[in-house]
Amino acid sequence: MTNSWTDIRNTDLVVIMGGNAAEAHPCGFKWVTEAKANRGAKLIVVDPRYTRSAAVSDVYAPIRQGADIAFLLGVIRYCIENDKVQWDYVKAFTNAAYIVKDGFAFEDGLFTGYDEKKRDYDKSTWDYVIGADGYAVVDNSLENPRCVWNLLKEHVSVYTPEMVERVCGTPKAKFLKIAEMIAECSSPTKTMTSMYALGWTQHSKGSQNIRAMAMLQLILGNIGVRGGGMNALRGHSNIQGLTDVGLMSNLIPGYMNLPTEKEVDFDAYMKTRGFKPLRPGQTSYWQNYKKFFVSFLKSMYGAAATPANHFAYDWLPKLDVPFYDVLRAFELMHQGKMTGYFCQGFNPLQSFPNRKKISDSLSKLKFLVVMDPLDTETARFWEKHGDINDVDPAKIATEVYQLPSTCFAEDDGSLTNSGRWLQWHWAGGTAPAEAKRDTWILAQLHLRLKQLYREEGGAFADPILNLEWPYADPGDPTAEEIAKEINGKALGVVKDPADPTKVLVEAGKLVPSFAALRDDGSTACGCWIYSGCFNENGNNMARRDTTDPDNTGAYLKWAFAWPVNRRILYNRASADINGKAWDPSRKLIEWDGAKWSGYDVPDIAPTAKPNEVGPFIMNPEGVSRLFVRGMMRDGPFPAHYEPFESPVINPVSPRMQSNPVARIFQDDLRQFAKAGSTEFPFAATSYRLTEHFHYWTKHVRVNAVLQPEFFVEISEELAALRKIKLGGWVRVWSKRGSVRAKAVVTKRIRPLICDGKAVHIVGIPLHWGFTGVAKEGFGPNALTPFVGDANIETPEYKAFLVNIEPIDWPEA
Amino acid sequence: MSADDIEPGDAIHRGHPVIVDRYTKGARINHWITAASLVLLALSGLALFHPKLFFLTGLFGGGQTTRMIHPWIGVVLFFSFFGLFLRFWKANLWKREDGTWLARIRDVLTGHEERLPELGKYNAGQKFVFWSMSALILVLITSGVVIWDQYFYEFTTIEQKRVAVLVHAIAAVLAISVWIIHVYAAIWVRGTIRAMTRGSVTGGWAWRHHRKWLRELAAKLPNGRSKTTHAK
Amino acid sequence: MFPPIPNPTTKPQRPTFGAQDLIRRSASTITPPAQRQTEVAKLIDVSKCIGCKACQAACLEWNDLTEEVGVNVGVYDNPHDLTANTLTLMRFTEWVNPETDNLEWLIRKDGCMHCEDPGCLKACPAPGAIVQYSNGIVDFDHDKCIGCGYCVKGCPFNIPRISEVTHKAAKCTLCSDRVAVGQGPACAKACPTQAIVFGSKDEMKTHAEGRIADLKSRGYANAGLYDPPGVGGTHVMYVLHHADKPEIYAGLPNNPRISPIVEAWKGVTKYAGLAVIGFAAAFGFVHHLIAGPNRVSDADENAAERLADGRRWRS
Amino acid sequence: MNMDLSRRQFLGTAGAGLAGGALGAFGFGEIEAAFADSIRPFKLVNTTETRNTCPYCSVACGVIMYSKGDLKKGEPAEIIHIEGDVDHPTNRGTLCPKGAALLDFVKAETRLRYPMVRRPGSDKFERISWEQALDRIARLMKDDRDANFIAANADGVTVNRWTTTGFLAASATTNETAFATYKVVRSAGMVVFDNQARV
Repeated sequence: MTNSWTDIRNTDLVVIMGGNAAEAHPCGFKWVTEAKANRGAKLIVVDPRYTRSAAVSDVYAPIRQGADIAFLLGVIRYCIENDKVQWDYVKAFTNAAYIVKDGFAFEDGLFTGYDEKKRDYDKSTWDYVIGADGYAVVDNSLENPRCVWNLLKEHVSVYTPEMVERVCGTPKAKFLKIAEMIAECSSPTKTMTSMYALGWTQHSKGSQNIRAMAMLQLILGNIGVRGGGMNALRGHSNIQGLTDVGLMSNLIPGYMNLPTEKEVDFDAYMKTRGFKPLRPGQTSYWQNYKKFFVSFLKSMYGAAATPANHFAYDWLPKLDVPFYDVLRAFELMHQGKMTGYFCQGFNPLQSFPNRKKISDSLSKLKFLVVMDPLDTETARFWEKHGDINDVDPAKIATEVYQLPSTCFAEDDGSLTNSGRWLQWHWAGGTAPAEAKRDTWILAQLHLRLKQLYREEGGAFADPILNLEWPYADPGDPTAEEIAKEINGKALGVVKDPADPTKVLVEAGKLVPSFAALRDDGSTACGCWIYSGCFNENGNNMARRDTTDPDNTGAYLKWAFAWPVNRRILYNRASADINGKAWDPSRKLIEWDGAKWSGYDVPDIAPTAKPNEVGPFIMNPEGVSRLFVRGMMRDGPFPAHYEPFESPVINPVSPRMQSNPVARIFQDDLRQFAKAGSTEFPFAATSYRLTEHFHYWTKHVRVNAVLQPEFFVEISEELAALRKIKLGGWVRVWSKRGSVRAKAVVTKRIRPLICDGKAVHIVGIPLHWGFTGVAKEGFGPNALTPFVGDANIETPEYKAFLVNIEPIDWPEA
Repeated sequence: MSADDIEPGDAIHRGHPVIVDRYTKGARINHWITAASLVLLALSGLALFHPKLFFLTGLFGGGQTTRMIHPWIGVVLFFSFFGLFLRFWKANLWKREDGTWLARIRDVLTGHEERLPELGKYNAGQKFVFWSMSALILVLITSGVVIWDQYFYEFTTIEQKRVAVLVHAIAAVLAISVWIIHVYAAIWVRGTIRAMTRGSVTGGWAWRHHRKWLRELAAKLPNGRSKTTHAK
Repeated sequence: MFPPIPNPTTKPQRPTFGAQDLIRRSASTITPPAQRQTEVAKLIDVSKCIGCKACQAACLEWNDLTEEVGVNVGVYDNPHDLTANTLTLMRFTEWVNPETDNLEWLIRKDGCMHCEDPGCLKACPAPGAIVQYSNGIVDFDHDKCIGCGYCVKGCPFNIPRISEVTHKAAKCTLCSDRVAVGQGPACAKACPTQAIVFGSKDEMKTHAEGRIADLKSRGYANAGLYDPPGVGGTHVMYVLHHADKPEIYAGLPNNPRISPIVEAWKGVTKYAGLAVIGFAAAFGFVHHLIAGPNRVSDADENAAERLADGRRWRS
Repeated sequence: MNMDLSRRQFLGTAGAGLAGGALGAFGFGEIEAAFADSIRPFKLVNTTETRNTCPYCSVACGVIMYSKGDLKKGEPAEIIHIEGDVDHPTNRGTLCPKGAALLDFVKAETRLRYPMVRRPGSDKFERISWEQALDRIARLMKDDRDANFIAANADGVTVNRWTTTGFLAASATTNETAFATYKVVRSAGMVVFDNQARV
């Protein structure tokens, strides 16, 4: 989230699309109901199903899953056509005026530079024209036909209301009604907030779904302001934190990247991170990358990381492929190329697409280690459970360890919520029997590994032997010790660069924030963006002061938000080019002639003059990007592509059905149903229900009572078509698998007319399995396709094809 | 002359006084079971009927057991009364003389039985008790089952239960009243109770109250002198 | 936002109300306290409800109730009805508004309405098994309950359920144990969107007015408060977008009242009944005084003997 | 938080309670006696409060856990109730159906209690000690790492990666656990490393 849950109270219009906040985040959704009750805010819900969010909406419009980009670009087109643009914002704070290289174009659903064999683009033309001064060329009059604004105008021109209706199945009248309501928010004194979640990410073009809305929000001037923003409603309690801390194949804590094979040494690595400003006087904050990177290496290898060995740069693994994400992991497993796998509080057998493939893959491992508070299906993937887990244990040679870990109630530490708040919590209960904290388990494994290498030697042991492990009890690190490590400390004296006589941080002290980090090895910091969470003032994540001047919803003294306790990202953009708030009633920070101040920590150097330094300090341009250059694999602008399994041929670009650069493994390609398949005629989507949390709460009696049994939802029309009875058993099958479920026949799902044909939707919630107290049931991942988003490999769970029929089955 | 009035076991024995068998052992046991369950039902029922009488639940070991046991006693009553019904229904069929008897009810109440017609085994009053009890018990068991939630909750709507509970209450009140009349009559008409204790009445009692019945029995006696000779 | 319900204290507290505050007690005549406590009420704003069932979960947890894991029968209502353990239940209705042709998903939290004139209490034969406090809370006392199910017949909203295990009646207590120590009901505290709020009845009515105004501004011309006068008003009230037809909300009774049959049963029948019985007994007594016993005379006995001997006929 | 006074008095937030000490003197029995009618005793009396965060979604609602026994005093603590923390700015004491049932999660019958091993081809889990389990896992890791570690690629570039054992990180563990995990995993050269962000 660019903003926070509590900030939503400040909005005038809430658009829930690609998510279902009321159902998935009820207590965050509270702030929508507050905005409605206190500000007369309106709620728009666009979803294939009439959801619980829709139940309290002012306007609901149906949309076919996987058609969001067409809808959003349709709205952008509407705003441009009707001059509903926050011009001052767009001109000052976006790259609308930047001139794009001549080679760049978009035809037949493809951008310039496509290589069909590689399924990848040569992105060299996707960039600005750079002038003699080394800066990007701009035309503030926006007259140059090659400026971003005019290219955008042309790019969206095809998405007329008629086209939107053809692609999305959204009735034209409904679309126009919504476009009109959204367009109203181009006024500087009206803001709209976007609340989305997996409904946008779990597509083969998930990142572009979100970009499309981000672009719309920029055009309306809604980024950086109170009650505005792009609000990704993260799923799990600390998935934000785990991503921030970089627990991904290609990440280093704080959104730095693991080196690739091309970055043969430290200098090569730093060179590709030039981050020179693209416009005069811009901040381009990533210029500090080296400070953060070196401080990270110091926190990993301590004294062993020296200038001489480039701070142990070579001890970091280098990547030969962009990602070793979960889909690749299971592809490798399936090919028998993996030996062992650890699942820490994670249930891949239920969570990943094409369950059969997951099960087969796990069966090919030598060993599997599951650390979890609960008895997961993954830990028992080898166990026969009727038709739900139809395997033969005797044929599975995998050695499985199931290690009991503590749950939240028995553990101290911090979680990072969707609004980037790091909140500390305390253990209050005794763990059951022999359950142990994850930190203890990991420490024990590390120490044993270290011991073995010390005794026996073996493959490149240095990083293991030299891993910084500064804990009072090496076998059981405390949360506080690690929190301090994450915050970072001064190893030597840190002086003020401006005035070398001035000592900023004494050696051995915790750094106040990442501003004090250095690239000479005099500081260590585990995760720079978290720096300041636990400094000499104490544990800021444990702060519980609820004062909130003028009820802005900032709560600056509650817990700690990264970066540097900032609650609304890009908040500089809440004020105009002269530093005055766009909307005085929604003042956030303002320029008082000498410095920035207000209700939030300014997202800009406190003394940076408003008309000189742009608000988007992480970008070399200093402005936001309507045109994203080469930074996304599938294009600088979003374009509508069909899901890899779709009931229709792409009405926008028939020659390019689906995302041209989405990664597909050969075996999986054979397992896709054809577009408009008659064998699999129905458009399915998977989702969560408010009564359950993922695969956890089927272990919780109360939740099992509230929603006891696996079901699928279909329209009355489809029920009639297939002679399916309310509450009767049905079989739903895709090209990859089959599930058995109860049928919920409802008015909340209606067939959509897309490109002239009726598209029936089958809704498949995902909370059941074969462990726990709820009724045993299948998960949709038996059906879902094994393809990921082109940029970050999120599986396409939201749009695939199935068939359905009534069956006889004894009552559970 | 028909002998409807004579029931199995009815017999007359010469002697001084004459003894007339009125109820067999079976009939008596049957009657007292019915009587006992009726009393228990009245007590437990009244306890749940009026707050002032809730204390009666104490007799049954508290409200819960009272609630639990009342319907079961009802079942006992129903079947045991059904036994009586099979025994007595014929003798309780309506006769011409019953009309006359009713017409002269004042003489009945003032005890001028010489002004009444000769009656069979039962008079109209007794027949009234018999038939009203039969009807009321039928009503009570039916409405009772409807409100026996422990086993029959799902078979009726709440509205039907409401009607049932009202009907049950009214029927019970009537049944209790009839029972009072029945008991009082037995006390008022001396010599009656022994019919249900010893099973027999004196000839005089039968002569006074059920002369026709007595004659029918006598008629069945073998002709000629009886063995015993009477003083002159 | 509406002031939320405070966190519970763990310090012992004297309850703010108790036996001394009863205004009604089943099958008993009591003298209500001179001064009535502030009337409390729970307001359920159906237009704010997202049907998340947090209230159901909070209710089960706070009251330490264990419900059976059921099955899916094709709808979202789970369990499928109130039970002795499920004291509150979300009821879902898919209703197409004939005026707008838009689907409306009506979600109503069902449970005890805490009537000002409680039918359950009126019907209850067990003294003190059902009580009403002067703050309006209608509560069941399990120790005194005899499980007869009369409350079920007395209730105009079909709320009480008899446990098949304990044979005691169960229904929402409005969390009397929480309210007694300055808390609000568990469901109200949990409700994410504050579709459930709790406070004094006046406070709730004022809050409802604001909500109704908001709904009218959004085109719900018939939005209104459900506080049925037929039962003297309730201490659980609804804000409905279509207050003119409560029945579309999973059969919420339009103008509910205690059934006349129950009134008759618990009213006239009770007294008339005893009267009739008394009369029967009195009649016998009086008659015996006047008429005296009806005795068999010697003449009768002789007549019988003669008849038995059969001599008379042959002379 | 900003609650008007009349309501505060009405709902008797703080204050309404007696001084615990004074009352402790009488013992709690009297209070219970005061409930002698239908109202059941308030079950949280004399329990220990601990602030925590709901482990489910990313709204991160504040919760209060009430336990018999105080962990901080080194006593075994049994959690008997969990409800929303009204002081928390986001949830203001409210909870969703999952959060409201957290107690049943903490006490789930299917919580794991002991380390278990499932041997190749077996159809059941067997109990095993932590020592045995950890020793064995460390051994399996080392054997695989030594066998398949890639120190340099074809072009002789140092790559130091280990691709044959992977780690799937949690989504609800603390940031501190996350960083400890990161250190242990990366120091071993593991690259097949991911979390639940996508699903």
